[in-house]
Amino acid sequence: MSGPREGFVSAFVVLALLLVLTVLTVVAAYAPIGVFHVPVALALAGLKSILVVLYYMHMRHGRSSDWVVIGTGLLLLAVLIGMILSDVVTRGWSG
Amino acid sequence: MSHGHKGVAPAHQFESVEQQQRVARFGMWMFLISETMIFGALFTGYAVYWTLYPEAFQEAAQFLDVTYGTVMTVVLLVSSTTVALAITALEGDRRRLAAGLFGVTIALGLVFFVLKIIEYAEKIGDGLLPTRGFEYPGAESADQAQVFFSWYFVITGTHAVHLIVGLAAIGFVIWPILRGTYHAKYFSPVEGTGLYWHLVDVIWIFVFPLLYLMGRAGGMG
Amino acid sequence: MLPEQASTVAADIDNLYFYLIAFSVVATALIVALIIAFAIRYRRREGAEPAHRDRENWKLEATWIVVPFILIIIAFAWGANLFVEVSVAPDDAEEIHVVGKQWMWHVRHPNGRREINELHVPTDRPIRLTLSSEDVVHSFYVPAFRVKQDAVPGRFTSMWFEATEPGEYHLFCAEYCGTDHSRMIGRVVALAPSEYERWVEAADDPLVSAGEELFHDMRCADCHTGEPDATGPDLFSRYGTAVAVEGEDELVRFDREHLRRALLDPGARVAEGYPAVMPTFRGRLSDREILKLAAFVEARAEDE
Amino acid sequence: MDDTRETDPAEGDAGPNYLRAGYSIRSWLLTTDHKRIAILYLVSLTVMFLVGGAAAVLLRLELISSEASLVSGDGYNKLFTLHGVIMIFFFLVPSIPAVFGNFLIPMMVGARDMAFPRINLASWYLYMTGAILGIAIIVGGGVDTGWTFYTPYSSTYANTHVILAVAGVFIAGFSSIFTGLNIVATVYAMRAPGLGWGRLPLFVWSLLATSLIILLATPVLAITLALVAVERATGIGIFDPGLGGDPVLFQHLFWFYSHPAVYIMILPSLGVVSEIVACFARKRIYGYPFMAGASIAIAILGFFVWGHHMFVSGQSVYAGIVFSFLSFLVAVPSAVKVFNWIATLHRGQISFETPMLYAFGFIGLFVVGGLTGLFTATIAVNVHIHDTYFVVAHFHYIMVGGALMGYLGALHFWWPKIMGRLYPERLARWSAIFVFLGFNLTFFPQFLLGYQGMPRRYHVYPQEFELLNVFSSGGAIFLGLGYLLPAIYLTWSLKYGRAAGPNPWGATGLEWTTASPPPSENFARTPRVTEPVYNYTGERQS
Repeated sequence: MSGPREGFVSAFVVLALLLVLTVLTVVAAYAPIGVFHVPVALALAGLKSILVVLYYMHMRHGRSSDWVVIGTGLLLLAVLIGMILSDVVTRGWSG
Repeated sequence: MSHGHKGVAPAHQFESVEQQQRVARFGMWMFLISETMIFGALFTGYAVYWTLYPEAFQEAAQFLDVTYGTVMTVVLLVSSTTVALAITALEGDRRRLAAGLFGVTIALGLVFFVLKIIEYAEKIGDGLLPTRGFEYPGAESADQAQVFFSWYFVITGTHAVHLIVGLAAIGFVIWPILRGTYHAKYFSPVEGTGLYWHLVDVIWIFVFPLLYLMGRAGGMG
Repeated sequence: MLPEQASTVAADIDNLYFYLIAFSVVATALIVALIIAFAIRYRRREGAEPAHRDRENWKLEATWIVVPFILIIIAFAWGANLFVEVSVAPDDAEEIHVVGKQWMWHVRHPNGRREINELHVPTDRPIRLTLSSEDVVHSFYVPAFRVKQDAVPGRFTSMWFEATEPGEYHLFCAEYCGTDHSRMIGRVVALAPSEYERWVEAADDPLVSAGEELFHDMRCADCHTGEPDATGPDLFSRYGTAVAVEGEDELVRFDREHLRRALLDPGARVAEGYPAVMPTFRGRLSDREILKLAAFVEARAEDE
Repeated sequence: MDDTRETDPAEGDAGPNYLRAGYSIRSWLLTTDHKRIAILYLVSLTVMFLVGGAAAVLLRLELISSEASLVSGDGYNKLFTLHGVIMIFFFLVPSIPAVFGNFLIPMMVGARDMAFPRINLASWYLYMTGAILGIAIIVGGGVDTGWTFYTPYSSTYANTHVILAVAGVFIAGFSSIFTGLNIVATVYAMRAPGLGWGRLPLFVWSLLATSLIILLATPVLAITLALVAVERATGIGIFDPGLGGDPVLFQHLFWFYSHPAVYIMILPSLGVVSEIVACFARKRIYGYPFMAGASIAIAILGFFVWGHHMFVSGQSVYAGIVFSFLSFLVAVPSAVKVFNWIATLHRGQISFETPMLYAFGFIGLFVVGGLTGLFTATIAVNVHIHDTYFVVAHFHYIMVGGALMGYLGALHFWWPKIMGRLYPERLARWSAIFVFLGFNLTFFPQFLLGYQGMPRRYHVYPQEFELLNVFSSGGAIFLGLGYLLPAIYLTWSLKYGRAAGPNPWGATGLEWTTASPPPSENFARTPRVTEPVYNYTGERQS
């Protein structure tokens, strides 16, 4: 490895963005947006995570093999949450 | 970038240091994904009970303190930044700066941990520890609210355990950095430690809105 | 090799089972025949030429992907279709409540009649069971009906069946539930509709059913099994008769008083030919409870 | 290759090898050599297998009679729990990955060691900690929840050593995560020059697929069991409905691991059989890309089907039907495997050494296990056979008929490589046949029992089931003896077996190009791969 992958300045810029997004998250929680609270909260959290992963965890320069690991993990995470919830949600549907 | 380090030899099973660092990073990512599945299971359980008991959960979530949650979030975000800065410093072979930044990280982690303890103590003092002495003002949904607090303690508790492991790991790399064991040419264990700390941060990024901020505007989906 | 087919769905499920068996037998025979044929035909011989490498053929691969896929989709669709029928009770089904508890089944009929480890049902009428559990997960299983459903604590689950043949069928707990899981068994008695009406109307003395519950709770049947080689004598056949007691020449009449003394002071009168191993129930049973037990034994003795 | 006693102990193994790298206990317990760690695993797994097997024999002896005869109800429950926990978590899950994966993966990819040798050793210590906890439970009075630890029985009602048991499983879980991580990292980054993905032996592919499951499913089991322990220890409500919880959630999380865990057990065996069939048919495995793809497909699909363990659990009807459909899909890559093996036999040069007999046995039992899997996937039939002996028979065909036959096949195939000695071939062939027959006699009657309605985990049962149970128990005694034979002759061969030489079977693959037993650094110099995989027909080099 030759030289830093990220500069000092970019770390502070990312921090600023993260803090702004945190404020947005709090504001959104109190905003009258009805059923959209959970999707909005998840979207903002997802955005923050992407910033951390790309810049702080250096995945901006990541190898495709590392992305395969992350992608497979997220896929299976979706399977776990999605399929269990699909049972819980549909339990009441039959007599 | 090497300032007079002796030649860096890879471990016996590797052909080069380059390969060794690449493998270490890859292995660390696999471990992090494993860790993520642990929290995935916890969030699944939490989501299932939200689906089963939406009103009770929404009511119970109001007992969490947004101020604590927000402050802890900011503390962790800053601590993640100091880790990122420390890695940048180490890549530039500024080892004292790196060690110092890791020191700041530890301090911030401890602040988070102390806040967590204070928060727990308050909850327990209010009778919200979800075990035999559970006292909850909303009487008719007390059982379901108890489940909410079970998951609150389990999720934040598991997160806290990871935080402690992360703090210990950082503590273990500071001295080798100063001593020069890790440097710009070879710092895989430091990078792994940093990645781990970032994961602790990412998990909290989800914990914060999903626990502390639910149902604040009244009426949620 | 099949259990009796005693419900409306039993034959349908067996037919699907036969389809799967036929499919499996053909597939296994094909595979085994090919392996044996190749093993003989292509066994290694001295001095033979090296083996050929077969040219790979995606059409062949596609064949053994697509053909099994189609055959199993038939099984899936058939099974799913039947499952909907098995899961969704007809609207006119009669509802009976069943509660599982370590280690017995409590049944309550619509008119309030209760049973333990037995379920009387009429034939030719759909019955919907609403299941729950007082402690751990149990599973209500009647092999002759080909139906099974877990009883989950904290929830109601339901199952339905329609018995077709009068008779007695096994009732098992199929979900492991602790020490006496394998003794959490009973019987389902299917009665012709007219007989069922008579049965369900028969007076149900609350004293008797309370006594039956005690009989289970105190685990009397662990020793008084009614089998010839049991540790304790059969109570129901002996009740009301004169029985022989160790060390006494006179026969003793087995009545409520004898039962009471046997419970409180079991060592005093030990039934002849049986070991003196019965523990005392002094302090564990109140007088009123002994009365309930006696009522149950008496009622059962009359039945037999 | 006949068994022979004209042995020359010195022949062929004069050079230094990993077994001679040190004789002290310390040199074994602190080793980071993947081959020595494999041996540590082999020894400890054998001990656990004997413990779990002894429990199985006791269970079958008890079931000869429909009455309680040998043990009490509680005793029986503790025995089947012990049998399940030990065989699954302390034998089958680690078996092939930890022993043969450890020994062979670095050799097959031409590396000097695993990517993370110290983590590899740590993994064995974690395994031993879990195993010792397991043994401690036996000494301390047992646990009676069944290996499935269903709540609320495990979290509230059982009064046995549940917390110790889940702690043991939890720790063993991290041991397998470390092993899986090591395998993937080694294959990913340490392949010898010229060894592209298309040249990897199928055993390597199958272990990659296995590791994928281990890495993503094991953590879910670990945290779920930890929650059971927390609920039990502190009384906070997580799964217990008495405290507001949902026991079906536990079942979801449990089977999210425990169904894929079946593929953790079977996939490595599929890889082993591919190696053996290629070697003894002297042909490249037919449809190599499909075989590699099928392993990965089984691993991925395996994550989508756990709900078929819960068709009658109170899961929604819709979820049940979706899970049923997805469960059927697993049959497709499994069928691809079987047909490609058969196509490999076609125009091969087949010989019948012991490993090949195990491979044939595996294919037969795997076919029966797989086809009866269709019965359990068929949702309406499942309602009847769920939690009966049909299911017991089905999963034993897969996990014992399949996984264990693969393990024994691997043991016989690579024993000469690992120890440098040949075992008595004729005796080994007879015991392979003996195991196959004993297995079928034990477990085939259980299919019949199950469809007749005999529930599993029954200590006493109605008289009408007795005859078939007697057959099954008789078979179990055969099977038990059949498993002891290899233990005896393999041990014998350590001292008296003929020296094997580097490649006794004439197999391809990098592990056969070095001495037997291999030197500590595996290869004298890093090998360079210039041939396609399974190049038994001597194709032109590319």
